[in-house]
Amino acid sequence: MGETIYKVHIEDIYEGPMDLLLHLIKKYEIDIYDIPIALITEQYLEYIELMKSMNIDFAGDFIVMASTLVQIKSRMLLPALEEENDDEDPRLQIVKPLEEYLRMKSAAEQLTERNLLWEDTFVRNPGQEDHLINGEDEIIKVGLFELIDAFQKILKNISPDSRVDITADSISVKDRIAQIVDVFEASGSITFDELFSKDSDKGEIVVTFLAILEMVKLSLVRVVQNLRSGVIRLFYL
Amino acid sequence: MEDIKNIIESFLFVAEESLTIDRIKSILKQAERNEIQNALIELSEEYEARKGGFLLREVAGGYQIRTRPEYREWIKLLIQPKSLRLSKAALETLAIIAYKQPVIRSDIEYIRGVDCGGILRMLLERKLTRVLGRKEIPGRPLIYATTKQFLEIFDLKDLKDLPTLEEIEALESESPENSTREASMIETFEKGKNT
Amino acid sequence: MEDIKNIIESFLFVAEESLTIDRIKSILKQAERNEIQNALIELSEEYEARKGGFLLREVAGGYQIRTRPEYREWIKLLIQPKSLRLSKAALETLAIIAYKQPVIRSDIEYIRGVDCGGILRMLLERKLTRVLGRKEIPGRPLIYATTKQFLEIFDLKDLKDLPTLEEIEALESESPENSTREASMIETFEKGKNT
Repeated sequence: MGETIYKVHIEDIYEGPMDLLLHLIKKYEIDIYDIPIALITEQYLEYIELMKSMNIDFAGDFIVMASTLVQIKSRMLLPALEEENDDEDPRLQIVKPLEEYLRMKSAAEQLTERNLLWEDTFVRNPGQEDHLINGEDEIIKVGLFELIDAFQKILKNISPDSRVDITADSISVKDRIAQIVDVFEASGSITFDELFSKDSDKGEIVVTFLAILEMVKLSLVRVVQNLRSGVIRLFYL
Repeated sequence: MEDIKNIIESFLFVAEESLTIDRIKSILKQAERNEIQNALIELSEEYEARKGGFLLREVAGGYQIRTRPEYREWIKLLIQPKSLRLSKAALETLAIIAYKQPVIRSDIEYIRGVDCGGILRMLLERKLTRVLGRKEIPGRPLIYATTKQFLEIFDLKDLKDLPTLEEIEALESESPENSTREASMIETFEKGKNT
Repeated sequence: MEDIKNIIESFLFVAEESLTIDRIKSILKQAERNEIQNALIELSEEYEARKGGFLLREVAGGYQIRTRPEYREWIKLLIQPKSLRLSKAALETLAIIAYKQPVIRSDIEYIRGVDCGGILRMLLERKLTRVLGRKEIPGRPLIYATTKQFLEIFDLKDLKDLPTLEEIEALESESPENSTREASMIETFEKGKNT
């Protein structure tokens, strides 16, 4: 077997030496105010060794903590050497920070249990800056010229060469209006192009167009254009 | 002013931040502070009574209308919120700054036992913390504190509103989902040790 | 769904734009269209009954919570500078676009009698107007129209809702406090008519 290719970062497992210490304390159900320092130190060092052997990368902070533990352990073994610190338990050096760390951890947890803004609760966001314009279904009222433009396009499509003969009205404008109203009554609205689809010759196209103009004038229809698709649609009022 | 409650309500609807009584008073000059206060209390009670989609919260020294937490899942379907998503490490660091402020980096790192440079930068960028200045000690380190946005996001009236720190006696009180994670870690290590 | 009204209210509260029934239905899939409609009607009636600081408006094809217009002077004091401070020239230009759309720059400038390049750009940036395309005439000028945001800001259901010139004239004689905004609109329209 070759060298292991995995390099695990200790941060993926423990936040830091304090977390490892807490883990050990929990595991052995230790009272943090009466830490069996020899056991904890031994266990801590064992984990460090294990991490090394498993090729887990860890920060120097872990080593610092290890030496602190070793130091405390040795001071526990030689109690009377330091006159001034006579009555102070050397373990306080680790207990105090542990206490503090635990307090902060539980504070952090309590913070996340609150109703977090943008997570649990929301406020109005009246800011217009990041207001996306959303014009998909925007429609506008279409004026006479747009209608004529649209009409010209239709004429172009249908007969490229011959001229429009205005006089040819085999069907009267009035009749055509009646027919269109029938279509409206069935469907409510119709696109401009659809209105012309059935017309075969230019004469009929012109009549249809005049009929539409007349209907607009009489306010029988509302002509709108979808700004996105450009489609002109007529609504029967 | 008879409309005061309605005017304040309309303010609460358009304001981008929580509104302080002082801010309201600066506009409704004729109103007394306690009139404003009463109107806010009345509004809050009304929202409680009708139990609609929103409520009035006292946050970051002011008042803000917020949606009821029970509709969070629905609202998230409507809008893509700028999510908080803070790692456990970032939250711990933030908690230390919140409780210990004004605080310098070495104090934070002493408590957490690890380097916090990256996290501190991220918290600043997200405007959860700010730099108050430099401490006049060797190295002149930056002094950190939390922001108004921190209060807003964590639904806090002010810094005094931070949950009181619990006295630590038993470790079992840690949340269960952490223990499951740690439990599996232990297993991993136990396995590792036995081989 | 018993909470539907509250959920919709929370939606209306957080939404940045007006909400259509379709949009609501796309999230509350189990709800019937008419259930949603009824909830909206109920909310609207509730807001009317309590006569608070806000109301429900049908705007730009959807629904939106809006502050009551009677408080707008107060609200202006609250939000002051950054809001929609349009110059008289900009308002005139906007009015021309609104009534004459789709319209090209030379038509606008013909009516106003001055160059409008800067104002047109500003209106585009503020998303009050948009470019529909180019007119197929020599020079292929841009065609301008108003946006959905324009409708929302001026509280119009759709373009049909724009006051007719006659209505504006009537307004002029009636309400003096409206004058500042509308007066310049009227001037604009008078000019437009006379050309």
